[in-house]
Amino acid sequence: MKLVTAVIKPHKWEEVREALASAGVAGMTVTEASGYGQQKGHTEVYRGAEYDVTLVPKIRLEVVVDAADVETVVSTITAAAQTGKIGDGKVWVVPVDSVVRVRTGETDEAAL
Amino acid sequence: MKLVTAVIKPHKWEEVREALASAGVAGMTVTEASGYGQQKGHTEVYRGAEYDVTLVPKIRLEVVVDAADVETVVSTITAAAQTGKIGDGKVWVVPVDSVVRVRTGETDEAAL
Amino acid sequence: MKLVTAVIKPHKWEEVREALASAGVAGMTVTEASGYGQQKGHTEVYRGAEYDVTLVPKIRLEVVVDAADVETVVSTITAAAQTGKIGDGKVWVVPVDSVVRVRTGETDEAAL
Amino acid sequence: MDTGDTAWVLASAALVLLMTPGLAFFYGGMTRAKSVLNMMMMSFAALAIVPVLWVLYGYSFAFSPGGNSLIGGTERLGFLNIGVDTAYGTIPEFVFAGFQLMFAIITVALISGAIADRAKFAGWLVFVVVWVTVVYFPVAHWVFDFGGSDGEGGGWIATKLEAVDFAGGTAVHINAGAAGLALALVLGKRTGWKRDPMRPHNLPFVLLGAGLLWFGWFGFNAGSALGANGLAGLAFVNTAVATAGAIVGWLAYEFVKEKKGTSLGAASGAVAGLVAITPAAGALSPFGSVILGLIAGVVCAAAVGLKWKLGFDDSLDVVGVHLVGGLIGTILIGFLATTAPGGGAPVDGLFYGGNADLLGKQVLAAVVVMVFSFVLTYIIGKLIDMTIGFRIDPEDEVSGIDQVEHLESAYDYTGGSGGSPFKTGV
Amino acid sequence: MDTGDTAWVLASAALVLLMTPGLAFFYGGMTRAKSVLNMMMMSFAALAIVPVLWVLYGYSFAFSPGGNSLIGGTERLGFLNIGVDTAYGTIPEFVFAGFQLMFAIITVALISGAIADRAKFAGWLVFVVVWVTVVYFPVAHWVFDFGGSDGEGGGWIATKLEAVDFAGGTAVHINAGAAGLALALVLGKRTGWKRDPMRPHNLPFVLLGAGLLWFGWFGFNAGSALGANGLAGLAFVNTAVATAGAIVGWLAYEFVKEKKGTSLGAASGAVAGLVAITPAAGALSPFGSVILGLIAGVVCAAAVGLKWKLGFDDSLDVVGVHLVGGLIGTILIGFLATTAPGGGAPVDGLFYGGNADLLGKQVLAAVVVMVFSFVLTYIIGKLIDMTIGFRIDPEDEVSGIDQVEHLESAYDYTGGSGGSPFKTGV
Amino acid sequence: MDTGDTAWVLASAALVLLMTPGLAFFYGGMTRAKSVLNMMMMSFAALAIVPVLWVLYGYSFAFSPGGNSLIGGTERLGFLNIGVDTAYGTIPEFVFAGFQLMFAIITVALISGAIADRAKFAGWLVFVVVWVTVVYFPVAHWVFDFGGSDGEGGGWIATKLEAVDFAGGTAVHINAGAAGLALALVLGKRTGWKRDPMRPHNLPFVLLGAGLLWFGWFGFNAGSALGANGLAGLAFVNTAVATAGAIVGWLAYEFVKEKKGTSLGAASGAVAGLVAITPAAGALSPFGSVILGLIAGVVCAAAVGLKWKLGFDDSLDVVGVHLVGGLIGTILIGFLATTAPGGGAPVDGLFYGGNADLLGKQVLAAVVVMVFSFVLTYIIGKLIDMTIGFRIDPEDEVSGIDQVEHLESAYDYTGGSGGSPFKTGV
Ligand SMILES: Nc1ncnc2c1ncn2[C@@H]1O[C@H](COP(=O)(O)OP(=O)(O)O)[C@@H](O)[C@H]1O
Ligand SMILES: Nc1ncnc2c1ncn2[C@@H]1O[C@H](COP(=O)(O)OP(=O)(O)O)[C@@H](O)[C@H]1O
Ligand SMILES: Nc1ncnc2c1ncn2[C@@H]1O[C@H](COP(=O)(O)OP(=O)(O)O)[C@@H](O)[C@H]1O
Repeated sequence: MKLVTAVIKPHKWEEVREALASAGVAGMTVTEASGYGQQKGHTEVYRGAEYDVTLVPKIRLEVVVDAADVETVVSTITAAAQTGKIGDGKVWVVPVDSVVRVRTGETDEAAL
Repeated sequence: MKLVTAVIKPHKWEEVREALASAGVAGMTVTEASGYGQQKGHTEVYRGAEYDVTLVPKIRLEVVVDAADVETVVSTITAAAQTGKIGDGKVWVVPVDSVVRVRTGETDEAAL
Repeated sequence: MKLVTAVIKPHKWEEVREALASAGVAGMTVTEASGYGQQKGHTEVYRGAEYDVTLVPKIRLEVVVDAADVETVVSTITAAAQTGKIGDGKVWVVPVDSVVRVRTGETDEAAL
Repeated sequence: MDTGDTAWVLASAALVLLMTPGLAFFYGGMTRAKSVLNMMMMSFAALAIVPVLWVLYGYSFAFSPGGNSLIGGTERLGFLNIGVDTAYGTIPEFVFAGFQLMFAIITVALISGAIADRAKFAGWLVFVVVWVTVVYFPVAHWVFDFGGSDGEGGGWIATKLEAVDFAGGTAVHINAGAAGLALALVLGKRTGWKRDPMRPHNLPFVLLGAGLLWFGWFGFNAGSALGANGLAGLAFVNTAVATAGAIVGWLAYEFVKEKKGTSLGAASGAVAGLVAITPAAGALSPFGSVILGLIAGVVCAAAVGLKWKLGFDDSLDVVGVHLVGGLIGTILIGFLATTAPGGGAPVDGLFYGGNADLLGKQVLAAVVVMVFSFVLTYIIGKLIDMTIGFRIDPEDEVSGIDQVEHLESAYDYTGGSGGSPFKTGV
Repeated sequence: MDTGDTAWVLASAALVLLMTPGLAFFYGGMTRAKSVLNMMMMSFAALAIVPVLWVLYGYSFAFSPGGNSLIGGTERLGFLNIGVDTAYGTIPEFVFAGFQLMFAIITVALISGAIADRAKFAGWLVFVVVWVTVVYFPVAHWVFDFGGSDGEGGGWIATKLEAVDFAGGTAVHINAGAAGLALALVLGKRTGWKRDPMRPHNLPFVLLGAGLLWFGWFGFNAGSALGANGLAGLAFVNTAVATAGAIVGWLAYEFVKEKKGTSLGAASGAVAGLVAITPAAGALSPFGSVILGLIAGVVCAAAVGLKWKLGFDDSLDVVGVHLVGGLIGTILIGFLATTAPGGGAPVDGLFYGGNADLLGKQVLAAVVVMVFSFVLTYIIGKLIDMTIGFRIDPEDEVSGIDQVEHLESAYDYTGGSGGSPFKTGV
Repeated sequence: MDTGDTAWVLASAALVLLMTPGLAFFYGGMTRAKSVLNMMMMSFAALAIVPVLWVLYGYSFAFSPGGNSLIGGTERLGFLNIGVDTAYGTIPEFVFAGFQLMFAIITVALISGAIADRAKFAGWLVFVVVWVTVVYFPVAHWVFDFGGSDGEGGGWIATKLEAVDFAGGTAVHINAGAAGLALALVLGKRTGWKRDPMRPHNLPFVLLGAGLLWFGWFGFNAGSALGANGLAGLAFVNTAVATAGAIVGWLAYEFVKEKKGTSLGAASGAVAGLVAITPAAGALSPFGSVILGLIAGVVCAAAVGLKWKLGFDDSLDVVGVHLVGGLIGTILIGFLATTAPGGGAPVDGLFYGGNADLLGKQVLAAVVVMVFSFVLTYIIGKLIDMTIGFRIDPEDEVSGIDQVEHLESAYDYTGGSGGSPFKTGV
């Protein structure tokens, strides 16, 4: 089992979701996040005081998948989230020891 | 050391927290999240335009625990968060190399 | 590759970001989180009904780094986030199998 | 007709209209984020339904000549027989009818706070129609219709009993408060009551609501002089200072108990003071109004805790604020009324050397309206519950009534995630 | 001069001023969180620019004596030749000029809803200056200037055609609605239209806006009687009951289609009713106003769907609510006008046994204003687009117009993260 | 007594009451989310305390006959000796007393913006009591009490110096602005000032506040004519157009510096214009008012930057907007006053061919009020700080003053997590 975490641009979320659904991924967990990186933020001004807002809004997805599906999932996300502009985000993969479905207590593959 | 991540229904958070406290878990980190899965969302209507809202609100917990306690922690969460209805959530476990307590610099078991 | 996750006090975020930048960390992902631990929350009162708010606001950082840099990154965060008071937070490290930069498809070290 | 009097009552009527959206914010801010729209929609339903009924028959049954001391006549059905030249005292009757309409709207809207988060919207719509017809229009006639020049055709409280109710302590607040209690009992407690946290989701909204209510209440009270004169001025000042006194009272109560004062307490104190001064605004001196306000603030602050002890889920404290506040105001008139400033007090109250006559009348008016409203509301509520159902599914309460009853979410601060491409229903 | 009349028109002018911030919330709540400030700023730009032009030349071209039936004279340029003793009917001319100023402000602000999220702010500033000058001031003269005692120098709709437009169904709503359509066509669709979810980010704000608009609209309509009298009272009551009727109508339409009623529907219905009753407020009976409101509610609820079919992105439904609502109100006068309450209807409409004369006039006034406004607005919009540009970059639309055009974010609930130490620009 | 005059002053008093909740939003939106309730509570504390003191002694010391040019008499202590028939000019004295009460409330509330996020609430409560007693009531007497028919018993600025202050440029704005500066110095800078981002947490609230303030300000300024007449009309128009001019001015300043205009700038410009026109509303022509507004907008936009240079944490720019704006308005009267429209200007200002006499009087009034207020406020602040303490713990500032001083959080959008089962304190 692997955990794929992807940080993407917010307006790409819908496309990524559809692409993953087509690729057979039935579930995921989404959090709002802010990204810091090469993509620069913007400047805000409040009564003459300027703020450099360094963070840019991102969507963070977590998908637990069977180890065999990691390649597909990662490349599906990458393809769907790409705009080619700085700030498209990252996808990383982490090993998972076990998964449980809370409703049934099923574990591992059966839990997905 | 292991990291247990649980995605649960929001109104179960309080019960889960209490169950974990009884099981001796003294700390955790909580984020608001949205879930996508078998549990279906709802339809919203704005001036005749219908939206399918596919995401449902979830609470996401992270607990770093001693490897020996993983079983207990996972089953405690699973038990407390269960309603038996679709959408109860998932719990997954990931290996952890090391932990530090920022305040003291203590590491690993001592950091929890 | 390793994933360093840090949970810190919100008003320390700016200092941590600067310290990491000085240490050569060019990117990270940030989420708002709530912490539960030894740091106690506060009591709120609404028309005579008292609530114990057990959660305290935290900032949660994720930084994927080269395995060789883990030590530096963890100690940089720890140093910058420390106030010496309860609730300063935790930093934990998890192994990462692979990373992709969405924009280019570059992987691993090149993706950071 | 006097243009100055007309100008002030027109302005007052607009002010009272604003109170209902103000109430929507006062109440809406106190609910959880998942039910704020439903709470606000209960107020907007009152704004939508009551004016239509008012034109059809409401105004007539409340105020038309030709009725008796229990109910108005039929001459004004459909708003017939009123022209731009028809006068009501020194103002056009259209202006009076518009002003009084706003009282009917806000009274029924006030009740909704007792049943936050759990009432079927269709049930509420039916309730508004029935309640305002069966309970409000008659009671408004009793209290606000002073009849012809000899009181002929006027309501029994106004013209027979001659209790003092300047702007609606009985007809509006005791009435709505008792109805709120009845409905809270009919619908039962919210799922998770006393277990789940049910904190206000937006306290600035509560303060906004309190501010708009206070502002509008000057129309409610000072407008009830039905003219731009010294009595309106007295009512205006009393409305300002009693409200201030009640905030002081409520916060003082909190300081004693919690060592701190809350913003919800300040907002609640303001409303408690406004409620209490409503019947008394023309009958007290400003100094007496401050005293009345202080008492209302302290007593209502204590009274909102009763529901925890007695175990009824009057969610947003309609009982503790409106019923209790209305009773305080109505009854304290018996003590604090004074003829000194030359306002509307017919005799001095007990504290100013008067006798207990006035007090007796005040208590009687209060009790009759309270019992009448409670009993009828309970029956109406039960009938709705037994027929079309008045309460939503507990699951829907947990996921949020807004989604289920209005197909909406109040907030979307992300603006990007969470919704899929829409399909238009057209 | 009459102090009572003056008092009411002063109060009314203040009420109408409040409508524009109210509109900012009505519209702002409907946008996504990333563009709420820009939406509100379009209203505030109207509040900033129009009064300055009003002093310089706007009031004069709209209302100064010495003009003809198409445009006012020049005597009032720079607000010259008005003193505190100059009268306009029974009120000081300063009061009349202040009251009418507010109409100019809100009319141009109304248009902004059609072009949410995508208009360059500099383009909007230019548009406000040009549009109010070239389109609004003349049309206001046509409709609102009744000229001297013999109608001399008055506008053609007011004094020649003698169509009934009590408070601005043509000059304000048809005018703004047609202009909104033109601008929506000039600017084109939002990036992601029909693909991305574009849900309202804050529905309580929409309800607040609707509440403030309703409140202010009493000044708009009942103030248009220009006095505190029975006609003002009739207009007041009609404004209350038609609005209520329209909420009922809109929610009924939703209940039929979706089995539920939405809060956005209630707010929209209220505004649709207010729009429709605007021209008719003095010419209908309260009963007729309820009917008018019901029709406006249902028809506008259906009309907001048209844009999906016809494919123009009138983002916040200026066409469906203001153009359609304005047409309904203006034209239904031909059917529902009645001289019975003694209001402003010169003759009875078709339903009250009148002939079709009035209907013809109403249609003519509506069509001329609509076409005039649409054509000129389209030209103005195109010119702005071809010169300084009227539309922002698509990338900026995605990241949010507030950041790009105003260097601000509307909300920061975290208060800790996300901003780096500021450097003051001083 | 005139009913029309009475109607307008009643409406105006209600409008001015609304300004304080409006201010709570204007200020509250600018704070961080963790301190919005405290900011709003400072306004509500003024709403609670000042009316009570007004009844007890405030009105008397400000306006009672029997005083001298520095302080009012004692006849009105406890609001005694006023009845519904007591007149003040053409209106009931109760109406005048209610109207003036609202000025006292808003003036002290204005000060709170200087000490956002860090003042002990108990300290603020004491401050309100002492400051309004020692500073405001006397200054109000100086400026607003014109005494008997021969000026006997009136305040020195009103009756001896005869400087022009139509609605309170000195008594309200310079007074509050100087006090704000003093308190900002007493309390010191916020923890993290110039280091942490302290962005407004809710700019729509700021715009709402600005809208409500503008609306209410028509009561403030046009109501200060104390009648419904041409002077009120002039003040109304000037209030509208100067404010518009100031928004234009502030945004123009931003466009020059940042190439964009911000919504905080628009809201701030509106308030700056309202402040500046306050003393001048009856003494300028509309054209002069536009000029005044433009100047106020530009100068205040520059002035809010001063605090960064000079290093005092006047958190929400009470100095930059109210002190500077008040000075601009008060002093420019010496240049721009004109007797042409027949308003309240006793003589022409320098630009209209007058001499420098008036200018001298304006400067003197401004300086005396500024110094008096600054010195006394500083002393009061220091005394509070040295006794019960005026500043909260730095740790509490970081975690948020709302939690610590009010035991509340302003927002809870999740509604599910974060709170444990409540225990009722009853
Ligand atoms: N080392 C990292 N660890 C975790 N997240 C990162 C890291 N670097 C970048 N990110 C995330 O990826 C996003 C995009 O990175 P950025 O450097 O801006 O552009 P790109 O990936 O196109 O080179 C960032 O906003 C941040 O959320
Ligand atoms: N593969 C997955 N990876 C990560 N989170 C998942 C995954 N599948 C489901 N989830 C999370 O678990 C929640 C519940 O899943 P769902 O399929 O709706 O019901 P159930 O777990 O009861 O079968 C989802 O809302 C989502 O947050
Ligand atoms: N076992 C844990 N797993 C994950 N996060 C934890 C754990 N324990 C504590 N935390 C996080 O660390 C934060 C600080 O912990 P706390 O016990 O309050 O103080 P300290 O770390 O100074 O001892 C908590 O608020 C929580 O977010």
